[in-house]
Amino acid sequence: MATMRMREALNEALREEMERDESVFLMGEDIAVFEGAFKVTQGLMDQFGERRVRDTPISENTIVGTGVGAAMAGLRPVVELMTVNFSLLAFDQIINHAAAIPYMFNGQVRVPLVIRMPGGGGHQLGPTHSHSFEAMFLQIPGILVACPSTAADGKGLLKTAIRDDNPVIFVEHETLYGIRGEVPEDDHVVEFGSAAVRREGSDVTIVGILKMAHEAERAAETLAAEHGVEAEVIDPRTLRPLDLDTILDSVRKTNRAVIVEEGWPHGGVGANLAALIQEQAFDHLDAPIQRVTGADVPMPYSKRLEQSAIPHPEHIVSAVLETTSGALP
Amino acid sequence: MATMRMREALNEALREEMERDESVFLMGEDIAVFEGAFKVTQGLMDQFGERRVRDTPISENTIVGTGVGAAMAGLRPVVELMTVNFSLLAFDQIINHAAAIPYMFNGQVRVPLVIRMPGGGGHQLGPTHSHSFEAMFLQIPGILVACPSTAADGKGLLKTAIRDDNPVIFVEHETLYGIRGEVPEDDHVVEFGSAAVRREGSDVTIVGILKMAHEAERAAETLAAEHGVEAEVIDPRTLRPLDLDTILDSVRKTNRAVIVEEGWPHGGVGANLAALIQEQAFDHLDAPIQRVTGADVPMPYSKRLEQSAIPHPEHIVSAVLETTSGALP
Amino acid sequence: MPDAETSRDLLRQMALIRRFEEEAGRQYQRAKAGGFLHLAIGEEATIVGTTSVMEERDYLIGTYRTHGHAIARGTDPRNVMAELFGREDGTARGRGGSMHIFDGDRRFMGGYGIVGGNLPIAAGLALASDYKGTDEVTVCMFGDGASNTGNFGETMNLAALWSLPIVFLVENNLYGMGTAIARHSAVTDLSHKAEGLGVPGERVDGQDVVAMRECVADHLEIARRDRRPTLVEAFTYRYRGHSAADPEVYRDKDEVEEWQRRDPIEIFARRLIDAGTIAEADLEAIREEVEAQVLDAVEFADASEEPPLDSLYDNLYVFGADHEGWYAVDERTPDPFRGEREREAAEDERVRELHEAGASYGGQVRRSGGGSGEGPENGTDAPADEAQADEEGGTDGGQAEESRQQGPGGLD
Amino acid sequence: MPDAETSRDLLRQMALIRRFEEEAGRQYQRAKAGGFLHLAIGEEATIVGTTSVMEERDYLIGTYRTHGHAIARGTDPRNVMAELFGREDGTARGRGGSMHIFDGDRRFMGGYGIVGGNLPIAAGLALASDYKGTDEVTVCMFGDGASNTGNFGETMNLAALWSLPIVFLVENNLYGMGTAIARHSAVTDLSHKAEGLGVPGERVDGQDVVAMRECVADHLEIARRDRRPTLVEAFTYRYRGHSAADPEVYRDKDEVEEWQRRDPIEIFARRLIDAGTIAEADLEAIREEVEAQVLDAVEFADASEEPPLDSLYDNLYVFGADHEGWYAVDERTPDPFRGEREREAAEDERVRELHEAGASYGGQVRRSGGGSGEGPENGTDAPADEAQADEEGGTDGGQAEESRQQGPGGLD
Ligand SMILES: Cc1ncc(C[n+]2csc(CCOP(=O)(O)OP(=O)(O)O)c2C)c(N)n1
Ligand SMILES: Cc1ncc(C[n+]2csc(CCOP(=O)(O)OP(=O)(O)O)c2C)c(N)n1
Ligand SMILES: [Mg+2]
Ligand SMILES: [Mg+2]
Repeated sequence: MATMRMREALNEALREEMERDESVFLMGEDIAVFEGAFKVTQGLMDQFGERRVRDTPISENTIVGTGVGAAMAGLRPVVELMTVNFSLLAFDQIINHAAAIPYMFNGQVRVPLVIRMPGGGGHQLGPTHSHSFEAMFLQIPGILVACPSTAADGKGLLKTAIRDDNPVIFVEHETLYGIRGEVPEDDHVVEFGSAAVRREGSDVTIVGILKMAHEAERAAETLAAEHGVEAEVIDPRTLRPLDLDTILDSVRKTNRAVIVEEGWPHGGVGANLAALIQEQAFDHLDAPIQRVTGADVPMPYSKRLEQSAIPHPEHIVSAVLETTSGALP
Repeated sequence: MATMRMREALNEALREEMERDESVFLMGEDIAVFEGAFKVTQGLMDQFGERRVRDTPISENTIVGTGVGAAMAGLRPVVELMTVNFSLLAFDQIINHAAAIPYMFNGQVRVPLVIRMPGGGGHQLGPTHSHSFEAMFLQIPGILVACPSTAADGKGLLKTAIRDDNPVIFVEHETLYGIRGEVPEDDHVVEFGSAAVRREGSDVTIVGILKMAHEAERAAETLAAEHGVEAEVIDPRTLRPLDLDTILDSVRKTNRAVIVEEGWPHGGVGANLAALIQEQAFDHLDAPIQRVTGADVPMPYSKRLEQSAIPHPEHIVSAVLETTSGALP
Repeated sequence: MPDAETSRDLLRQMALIRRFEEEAGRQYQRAKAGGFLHLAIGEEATIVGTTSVMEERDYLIGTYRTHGHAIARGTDPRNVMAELFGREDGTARGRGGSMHIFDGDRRFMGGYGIVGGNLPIAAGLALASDYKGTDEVTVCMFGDGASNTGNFGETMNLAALWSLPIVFLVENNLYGMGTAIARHSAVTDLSHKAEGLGVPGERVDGQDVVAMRECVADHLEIARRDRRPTLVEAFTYRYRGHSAADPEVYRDKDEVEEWQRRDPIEIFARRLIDAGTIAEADLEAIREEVEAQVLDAVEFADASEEPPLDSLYDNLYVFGADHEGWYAVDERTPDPFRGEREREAAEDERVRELHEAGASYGGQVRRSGGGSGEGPENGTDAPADEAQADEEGGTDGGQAEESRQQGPGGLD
Repeated sequence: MPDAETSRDLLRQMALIRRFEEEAGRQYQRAKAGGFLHLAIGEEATIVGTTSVMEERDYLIGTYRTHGHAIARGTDPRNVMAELFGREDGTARGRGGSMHIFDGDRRFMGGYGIVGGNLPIAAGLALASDYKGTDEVTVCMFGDGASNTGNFGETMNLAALWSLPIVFLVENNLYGMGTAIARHSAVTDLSHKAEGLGVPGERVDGQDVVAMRECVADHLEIARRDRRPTLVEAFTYRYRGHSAADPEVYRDKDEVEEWQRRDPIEIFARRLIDAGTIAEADLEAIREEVEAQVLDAVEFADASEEPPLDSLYDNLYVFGADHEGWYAVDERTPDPFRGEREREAAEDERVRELHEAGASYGGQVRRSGGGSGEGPENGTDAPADEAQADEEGGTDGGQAEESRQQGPGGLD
């Protein structure tokens, strides 16, 4: 085990996969000379040269589409979009092309493309630079969606994404690049579709993704220390495929669920999970599933307003207490 | 009351609003000389001239953005995107701009823009021309989302959309343009955020949008005739604002809900409604909320495959019987 | 001028594509083919002139108007027709339809329904050729209307910046759907449109197959040797409407007739006869040859099975050894893990019944050999429950009424 | 050459913008301003040259690097600084921040964080001017990097096709973030980039405020009189990093110094003194004037209140008389109809507490007058619960450590 930051873990995953497989290459705005807006690609141009680490113009739809074409011709491109907010410019290539092509051409061709993109708020970047679109990506048949919250998962999931023959949306969180964690040595891969149970507990199931996986753990500590509530905390790690079994098993034990995400409330990740959980574990639920989400606004710039629009452990604790009210001490 | 097709009702709404307000004008691909891919703008160039009915190049993001700018400068543009599938090219202007601008500039400026777009499957148009993205649009704070299923609502909601000072996504269904219905004379407007109860019933609540509102009604007839189940059928008409009260009142009466949409299952309109209903009417639910959705694939071309991927009354009946199994005859 | 054998072959290919598309139009009227049908009738010299100078290892990528492109690349017309019929033996097994023809073996990389969507993909194909150190070239064909899309500017710049081996070929047929070029493009000489973006261009007479060959051959050579992109603007015309649904209110009969006097097939045939390269009898032989080939394609397509319902999720995802096949979710039962497992689930009688019920709105299954003689009201036509649709003013009522004249709701 | 009064004013405006931005940089280091801070230091002649020849009724629209643009249009520097501080008196009441400055009254139409996003909006503004029959002109400013976006091609074509009264003004500072123009644009002479798209262009020395004025005035005149778009490429340079977070590994010190020898303010000041238009004493007076103005702006911003938490949903939607204010939904309680009703709901103690709890991660509320003397560790800095973040390796741990040097995670 080595301790490293998320940024370094992702960098290692890219480096190792590029060393392993000549067909893996990187494209994106400012990833080569500038080494990436968040420095995830640091040192890679030096090591692999400009053929394999390519700076692009600001042309999101075309960068993704170029990745689609290169993947169809047998390469394994890893495209970086500088942030998830700019991915909206590439939705056509992502949905109408990358996701549809293998199906619409009946499997004659594959699109082994990874699109990395940092997202989320917390840096006061305001209404054009702070959003979370996991809830849109998970809707799309034909792509996979990964969203790591720890350094180990960052590395393991990215390696799996690069090796997978399907197009993968790989969502990183801007405030998690600096987070440190233990990362297993050697060829550490994390299977898609396997949720991580971050904490065991019997009173309530809390599901959180990306930064909210951490906030959920903090909330669980408070709940245990101050309210005598033992929460089980689950990080799904991939939203498609989704390891619903692990979540359902937990809910069948705890009979209560709270889902935490940073995105908007209407039709979010939590809505999807709530719908699935009530469909499949209805008789096990003792209380309505609660969702804790970002506020229903474009993200404001002011630090206090922004922070008030993002979920914090207090909100999670409050939602948990609501699901347990009357039933627990 | 006059009987007319959806297409004509929409055309009348445009015509009347253009007559009423000089600042209303239309832009879109092939809407003027060609009179619209679905003929909704028939006759309007002849009546209002090319200044107010404008053919555009194939430039979705720029067409929407031009609408945003014109709206900021005080006009009321109605933009037609030829189909919802192409709106993916304009997601940046819709989400990062139209939806965000009033908020991010603190209300100094408004964006009274309507973006009309036909969607849905059923015409064998295959994987790039048949999708439904209501579930993405409803997520976005800052825009409103309307989706009429009858000629009367088509007219009434479109007039309201044009008069509203917020950006409105106006989703039409390609197979509903020919549907006939009674439309009240004179200035028929339909308020946003008021659901229509299409059929009253006490055993189960079926919520359906667009074409699925009709399929829900058909299913309700079968349920009554063949299964002795009286379904209440609700068409929300707008997804943002959402008239959740009407839906909740119904569920509190029927204790069962089935939601029907043509879009994909993961994170859909139904997921959002299921999450909201279980949150707010948990104690009234006697069975899990069922969702009936389109299949989780890019839409295939083959007519039988396509039809098997779209919900039909049989699927709704089956889902209803599942919610009522054991409880009703 | 190409030699006699080549010339005869060019003529035969153009005639085959023409006859194929005419027949496709007929089959569409008979409701054997559905969806949209975009015919390139009139544009055959542009297509064949281009493909005839390409190498097998080169990539071709096009639009939703590419039956002819696939055939010119060598795809069997049977499989193209079967795709239009939505059958098992179609180029995409009935998934793609007319707008999404694909033949990977012949490096025909599709058939794309989104205007301009194929441009960045072309850049990716060319990048891969370069990356691998091959001398393959990508030919990317698109319409005048597509030159207004954001992808056009972005991709031209990227291709020029990275010196990608692409020939961009604009099939300028003077209209984007119902909008004349002067109403959609500020600069109508498209050969100059990408110059400021780093891609120089040349205009060529797209009705002259020999001129096309020569021009495209030059540009292929630039791409193959210098590894840099150029643009060819083929000045051409489609004789039919944008799609089968097009009432063609936007152009004069006169204009169409004028262009028909420059029919690429007739012009070339005359030239070959005048030069003594072929005889009238050869013409007749070609006609018979392609007639037989096209009728055979129809028969083949009609005999091909409908895709089975349990193939609905096939190829949505590619699975490795580790994957269990559940990336997709389905909604018909509350098990989100079905997806590719659909086939197992289909063993469940209720699910199978529901699938059948849904599919029945698409008509009866066609059994092999049972195609001929059936009227259009069977097969791919209107909902099973037409009476009900009608009574209500019809979910599909209006469409059903109009579709035989106009295609789906009049949309392109 | 402009007359003495005009000249002095041009100089004063440039000096004000320069000094304002230097101070903004300082305040950012002190963590009074957050997010990204993109300074246009070095580009003042491009900005002021342009705005100084615009009419009040003309529209200006720009990018995320537009503090100076707003100030040059007449926006009070106090309100711009207050926006950077995220306060009530900011141009957007703390919603937009540095990247999204707006002043509708002065027809400064924003401030956009999406590269290229402002181009189609400019077309819409110009269309509205035409539609209404006015002679207003829209000036649309953007960077060299933005010329590679899909919007560039689409908007140029549309503007030319519809003969819209726009001056497109490329602030070519030779870099898009860390990527030199030769690495991002195939054609580096941007004045020609839109020619094939119907918009002719001209290059001008963006460091020479007089040349800028003359050039832009000519193009404004074309737009105002002929109602058609043209493009001006201002050749300029930013002396600072792309944003405060930029380590500037991608360019030589030499290059920066060479451009600094062409400092637009110094050049112009020298010219005016050499010509006897102003005296050294005037220079000193201007310096003092702008110094005072900028310090006053900081004081003003610092004294301005934080936006109240219950304003979170303000202006998300516009409401007419018929609307009840519930277009938005909130998630903190299971009532989806809260949204604008937030204010009522905030009466509920629990909701208020939760909002406060969340906001507290953004530091303490700043009371008016209490700004000065507080260290950067108060106010807008790290999470309230820093110890915890640290202990865990920190959700925000890494960022907090780096942000003072680099800004947010090193991003643009
Ligand atoms: C992005 C997008 N916008 C609109 C359409 C609808 N549409 C299909 S074909 C077409 C016209 C295209 O014209 P052109 O590029 O000249 O090609 P042609 O059909 O003439 O071959 C339009 C607008 C589409 N398919 N994709
Ligand atoms: C669509 C989009 N892609 C990427 C970014 C990230 N980004 C912000 S500024 C910038 C460089 C823009 O360069 P240029 O247009 O030359 O303007 P300058 O910053 O030099 O003024 C990039 C890539 C963005 N904001 N928007
Ligand atoms: Mg055309
Ligand atoms: Mg620049």
